[in-house]
Amino acid sequence: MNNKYMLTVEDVSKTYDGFKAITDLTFYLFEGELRTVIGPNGAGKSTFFDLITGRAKPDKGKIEFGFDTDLTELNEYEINRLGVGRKFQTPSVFTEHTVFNNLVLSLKGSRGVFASIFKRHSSTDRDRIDELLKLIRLDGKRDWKAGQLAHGEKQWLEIGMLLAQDPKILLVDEPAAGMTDEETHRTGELLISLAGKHSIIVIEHDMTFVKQIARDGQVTVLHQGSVLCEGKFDAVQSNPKVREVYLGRGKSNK
Amino acid sequence: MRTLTRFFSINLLFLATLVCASAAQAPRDTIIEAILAKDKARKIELIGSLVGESDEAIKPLLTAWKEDGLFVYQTPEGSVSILVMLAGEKDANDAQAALRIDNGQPLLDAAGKPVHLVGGDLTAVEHDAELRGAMKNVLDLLALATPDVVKRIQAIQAVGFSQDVEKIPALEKRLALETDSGARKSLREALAVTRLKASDADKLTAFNELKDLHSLSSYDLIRTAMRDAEKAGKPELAEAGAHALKAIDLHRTKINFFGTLFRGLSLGSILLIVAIGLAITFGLMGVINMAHGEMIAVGAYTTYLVENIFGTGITIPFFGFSLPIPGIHATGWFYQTYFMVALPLSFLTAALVGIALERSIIRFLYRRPLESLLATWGVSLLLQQALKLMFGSNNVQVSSPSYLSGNWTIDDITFGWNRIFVIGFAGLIVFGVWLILTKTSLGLLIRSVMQNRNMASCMGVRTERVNMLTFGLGSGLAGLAGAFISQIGNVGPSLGQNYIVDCFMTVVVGGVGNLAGTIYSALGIGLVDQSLQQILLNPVLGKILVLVAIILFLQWKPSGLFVTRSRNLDD
Amino acid sequence: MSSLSTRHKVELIAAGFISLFFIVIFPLLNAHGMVSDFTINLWGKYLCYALLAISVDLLWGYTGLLSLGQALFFSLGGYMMGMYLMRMIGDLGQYHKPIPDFLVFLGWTELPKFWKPFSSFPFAFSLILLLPGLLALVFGFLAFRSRIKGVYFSILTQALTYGASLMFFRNDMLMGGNNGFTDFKFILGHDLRSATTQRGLFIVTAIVLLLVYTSLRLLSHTKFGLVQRAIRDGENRVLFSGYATAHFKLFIFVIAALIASIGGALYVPQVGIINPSEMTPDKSLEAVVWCAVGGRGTLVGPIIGAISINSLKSWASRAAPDYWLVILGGLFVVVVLLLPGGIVSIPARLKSLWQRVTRQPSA
Amino acid sequence: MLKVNQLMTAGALALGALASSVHAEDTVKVGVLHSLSGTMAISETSLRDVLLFTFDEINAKGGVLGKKIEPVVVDGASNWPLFAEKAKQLLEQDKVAVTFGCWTSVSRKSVLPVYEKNNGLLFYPVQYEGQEESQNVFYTAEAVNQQATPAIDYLLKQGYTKFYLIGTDYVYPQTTNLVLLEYLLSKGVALENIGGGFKKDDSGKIISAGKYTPFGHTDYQQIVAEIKQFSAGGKTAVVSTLNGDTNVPFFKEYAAAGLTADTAPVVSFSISEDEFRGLPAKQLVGQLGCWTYFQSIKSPANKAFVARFKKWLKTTTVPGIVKEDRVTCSPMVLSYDGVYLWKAAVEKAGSFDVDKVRAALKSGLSFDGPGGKVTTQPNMHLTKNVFIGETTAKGQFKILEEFKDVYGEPWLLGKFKAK
Repeated sequence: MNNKYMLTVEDVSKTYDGFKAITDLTFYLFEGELRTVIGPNGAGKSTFFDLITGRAKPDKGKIEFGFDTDLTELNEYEINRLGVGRKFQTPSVFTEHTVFNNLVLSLKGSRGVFASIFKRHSSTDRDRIDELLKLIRLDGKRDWKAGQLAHGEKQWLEIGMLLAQDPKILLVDEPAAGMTDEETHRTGELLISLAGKHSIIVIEHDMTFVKQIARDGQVTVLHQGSVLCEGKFDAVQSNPKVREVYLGRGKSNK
Repeated sequence: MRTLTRFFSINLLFLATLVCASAAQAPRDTIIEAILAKDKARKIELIGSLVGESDEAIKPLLTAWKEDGLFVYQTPEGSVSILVMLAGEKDANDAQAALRIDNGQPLLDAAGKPVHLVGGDLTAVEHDAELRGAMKNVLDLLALATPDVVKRIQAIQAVGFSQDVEKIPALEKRLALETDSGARKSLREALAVTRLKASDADKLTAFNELKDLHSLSSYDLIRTAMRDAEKAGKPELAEAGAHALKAIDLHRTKINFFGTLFRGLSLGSILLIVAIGLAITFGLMGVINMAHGEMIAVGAYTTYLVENIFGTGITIPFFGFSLPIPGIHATGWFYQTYFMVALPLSFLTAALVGIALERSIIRFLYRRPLESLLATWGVSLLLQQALKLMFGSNNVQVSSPSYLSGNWTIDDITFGWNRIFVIGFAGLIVFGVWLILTKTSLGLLIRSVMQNRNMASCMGVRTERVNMLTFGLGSGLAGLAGAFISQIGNVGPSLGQNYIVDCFMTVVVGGVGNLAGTIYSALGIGLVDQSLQQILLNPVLGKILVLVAIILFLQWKPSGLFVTRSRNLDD
Repeated sequence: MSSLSTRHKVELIAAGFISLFFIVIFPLLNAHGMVSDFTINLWGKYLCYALLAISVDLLWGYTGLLSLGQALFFSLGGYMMGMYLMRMIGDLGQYHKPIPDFLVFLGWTELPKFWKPFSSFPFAFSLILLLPGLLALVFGFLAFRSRIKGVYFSILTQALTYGASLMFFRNDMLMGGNNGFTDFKFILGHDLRSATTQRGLFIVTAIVLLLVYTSLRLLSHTKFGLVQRAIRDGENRVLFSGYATAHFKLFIFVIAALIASIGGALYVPQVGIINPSEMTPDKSLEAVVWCAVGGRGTLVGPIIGAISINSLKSWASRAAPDYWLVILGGLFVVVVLLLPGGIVSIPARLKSLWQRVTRQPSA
Repeated sequence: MLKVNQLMTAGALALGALASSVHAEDTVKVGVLHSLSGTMAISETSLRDVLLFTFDEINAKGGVLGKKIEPVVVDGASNWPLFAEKAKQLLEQDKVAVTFGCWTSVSRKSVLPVYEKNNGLLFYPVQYEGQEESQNVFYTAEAVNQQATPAIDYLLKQGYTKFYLIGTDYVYPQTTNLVLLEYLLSKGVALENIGGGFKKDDSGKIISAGKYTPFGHTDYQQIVAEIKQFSAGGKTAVVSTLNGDTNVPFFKEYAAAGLTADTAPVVSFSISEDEFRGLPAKQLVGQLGCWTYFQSIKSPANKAFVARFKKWLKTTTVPGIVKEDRVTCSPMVLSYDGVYLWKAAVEKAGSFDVDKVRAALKSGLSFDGPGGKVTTQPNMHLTKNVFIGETTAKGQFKILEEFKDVYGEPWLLGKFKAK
């Protein structure tokens, strides 16, 4: 794997009314890498994503996209337009819209007000959407309201929306939650297949899933808002500190 | 006419028999003669003749006359009419003891029993502005010596501003005797003002005196005196006058400054009182209660009802048919306490209405704040109309108890008792709410439910009940506000509409879900508003500027002074 | 659900028929005395209200922004038109002076500068669009930039319109104070009192309404429409999909302001008066009621709501004056609690209505 | 959805078209156009009541030209466009012979074009600013010179030297105060002794005099403080054109500041016995009022009128009428007079035709009303007696002074030249 930084996070801190969510976090993501982030509840995983996607602004530290683009200066939609896509922990889709329209909205392309009024979506767009629908196995339900889908299907739809944006970085927050083992496995397959073309950060609790997607890639363990340790899955798993802070509890609440 | 002539005979008779005939006519008889005299000039002359008399009968009689307290009484046989004065406590059917004017003795009927009469049934002795003027003059000079300081001071001022040089000796005599500092001050003022009409030497001293006293009230008189001096070509005199005026202007700015502070504080307290209920229903519960104003109205009307029950009772045209409520005919101090009874009652009534509202409508809308806005607006229309149908569309009178209708004046700055009362009570209410929310188990429940309804219910809190009580509390506070509004404003079906926008402004500026914020914003808005009024001398512009300021403020702090993560308001 | 497009086709056809009725048949009947001038004038007024209701719905029903300031834009449009109409009175006023009466008894002898250009219709018309548009742009920009939403937005817009009404109530604003503008005589050279002029105004109103309706209907089918409704259902998600929601909201806010303003401009010559009480917060709330009762989030809803409630009002204020407020208020509570979808949702609800009454409506 | 849409339209249509009901031969339709709901209902409902009473009284005596009066009562709902709509309805749908109604100037202004267009006739009973003389409105109302200027005369006679002008910010107070300013100056009162502040235009000409507060204003602290300072010393009277609602907070503040009728009396032009029902009368004792009628007038005609009205209230079955502790006041009596004047005019003209009736009215008809004799003028106004009264604890007025047969002059601005 080449050494081109896709995302640079250097000693970033964030506190919410006194509570230290992130402290001096430093984190690098290489182009095409699939990184798995694990950590107990309240380790600051979601805040970490919030900071990257501009939902929250860090108190200190720098967050850069590629080499030079300072993300802390930008807001949500600008960051997204740079090519940072995010899948939320709880599936968030446009419940009142049809599956098809959910994808239309996410499709890569101009996001301007007037464009959205006058630009019709081309046949290539349609093909792309059909392709995605097949991929996420919702082509049968293209005209359903997203709100009517089952939890797992929503997860898939959101992944589909993420892919539709064709982002450079995918931030995936607990994709497997609420999925059957079979679905979970397929999700894993999908993410792996995406790695390389995209740089991906996956937050996950489910260890089997983590094992599946991490393979020989890096796994980062967050604890109390900063990196506890980083390394290959087995190394991390055997790390006593990790066992203490994470797996112990991880088991108990799984 | 015939009765009048008969009077004369009767009275002459009295003169002959009852009154031990003295050469000079006794004041009582002078008054009787004045009453009976046909042409106004004569009346005034007679009244004027009383000046200097020190008979203790003069004061009560003239005062009674001025205030419709003297009556012509026809004896049952109708044969004779007697002048009487009604005095003493009113009894159950409004009757009072009748005293004969001629001798001050109780009027006895044939059986020799004292007669009780109802003022309403008798013809009162007429009087008009000019007569009252004459009487006032008499009373003033009497009053220079009245034991009651306040009355004395009023009297002194009255005498002073008549600028009647003849009265200087009287005033000086009084000043020599006077011990009370306040009275001395106004005596000096009165003297000085009067001296403005006297010799130049006097004028000069007067100017300096008034300068030291920085007496507002004599401003115009000084100015005229000064101009006269200019005209008369007496520059040094005119200059002294100018100095006096400058001193007074300075004094005035001081008054305005502190006055504005006080007024701002009191307006702020009112905003606080009306808004704190909303700060709970809207701020904590996230219910946009457009009917909050009507809760205030409910409280005000409760006060109105209580007042009437303490008084003569009231009949409510209850949706067509009349519903009579008897009164307990309280009088004097007992009557005055009605307000203290009204306070808790208005809280309760409004709280009950609020709870009813919560049970019937609000509870379905906790997750739809915007729709709660619409529904409660509908409710506010309903309540307004209900009030109209019950109490009529007119405003109703709520008279302030005496302890709320006076004022203290410290160095010419007026502090209305009702205002001070409101400020004090605002403090109490805030304290009470703070106690409830922090020190009681209900408060704990409330806060937990407001932070996370689901969580709380999972932990076995009966959220339904807590919601109900919280909303009740909020509405009750609104009702309490109504009780105060009834003391300073008008009570009508659409009372609430005058306050609702201000309420929301206050809460929003303070930061939804944060009571402390509401307090600061209320006082802040109050002060800003009053200062703007003082500066612009234009209430409308002031109000508009306040609104603009609020809008801009929210640009700068979109969620108010104090940000609180509230379940309902951010997604 | 599934057959969206067909449903809309039906709706469009229906709209076509109805507008045909309003634009052609109704006026014809009036011309031949089968519909009284009073009725057609009344309906002209209703259609203006319908425009106001649509502007509310565009924001609330489609974008989730409950604006309590639409009455302000409505009145501003009205005032701009009013100023033109005041100029057209010429010297036929009570004083027979060349300037509006209220200026005369405020002691003015000649026209204030800002009044002068209003003798030209094109100028007045452009201001009908510019002024409310600009106000909406500035206010919207400030509000949306600082991400004021939900209740805050409602209350802020309420403050805006309240402040404006206070301002217009002031006589030294030189906009007629509490009396506002009345006693109009001519519009574009036509006598406002003649039946034909009123009929003309009615037709124009109907056409404008049709245009607004169709263009909004089309808009709602574009991607813009999708984004709009997406913002209503989950603004953050839209942000994270790369849309600058603030721009979209601003655009909608301005459009809505323009629609309201045009409605107001058509309203004034038909009712013959505009005064500040038209821009008080509760007027806005009333418009919200129309929209809610008719059925928000649809385009026919507000129209139906505006027309039905106002004809109800016209009737009640004569038949049951004491109970009008009760009817309005009650109606409102009932709709919010039992019929969130409004009148248009009745057919869909009829079956399940009874269950809804017995069971708590879910959020 | 389509169905509903058409259905609603049809329904609404029906409602809208719900037009003129059958016109019975032996009755004449008469419009009553007042606000029975909304903010103005406070004042206007009593006018509706007294009008219905008058109609019953006339019908009992055989009606007008042998026709019974059939009242058509509509609600303006304090909503000015609705006033215009209702006026149209009365004239175009119900074809009423005459309308009695309106309180606020704005409501009158909003219906005026309608009456002029349809050549209708409106009787307007409430004190107003003048500056208007429509051929389709008969103003039984007090003109400024039948209320404000007499009051000033009285105050000057009582030796008051300083005057503070305060009012609600709308046309009536603004105009009245401008007239009063001119009047006071013409009486030699110095500008510095007229309080409340002035607004000047570029040329330095005063275009607004006095202090103005918005409708429903609740906070009078600052203003009262200002008055207190202004009134200190000199003999000061406050001339108030504050409208109904705002008087309560004003007077409560006034009393709380220790100002009384003795120190600085307030003469109010918008407080009649009816408004008093909502005011703290005890705090207002001695304050002045000026109208062309007071309930306390001791004439037999008035005593009888009040008795009849109260009797009617007890017996009437009209819904929504408050029966308890009702009073009579000038606007009510002027409505009453209006009806009888119209009757007289109709009978003189021998027809209900508006033009004929107007001609009859202009010819100078007289009617002995509760307030004494009133006579119609060619300028569609009314000559009547003016009374100054001071308020008593019972919420009534004690009459201090009477000006007989004052001619109603609507055009007063610029009439009085400063000395």
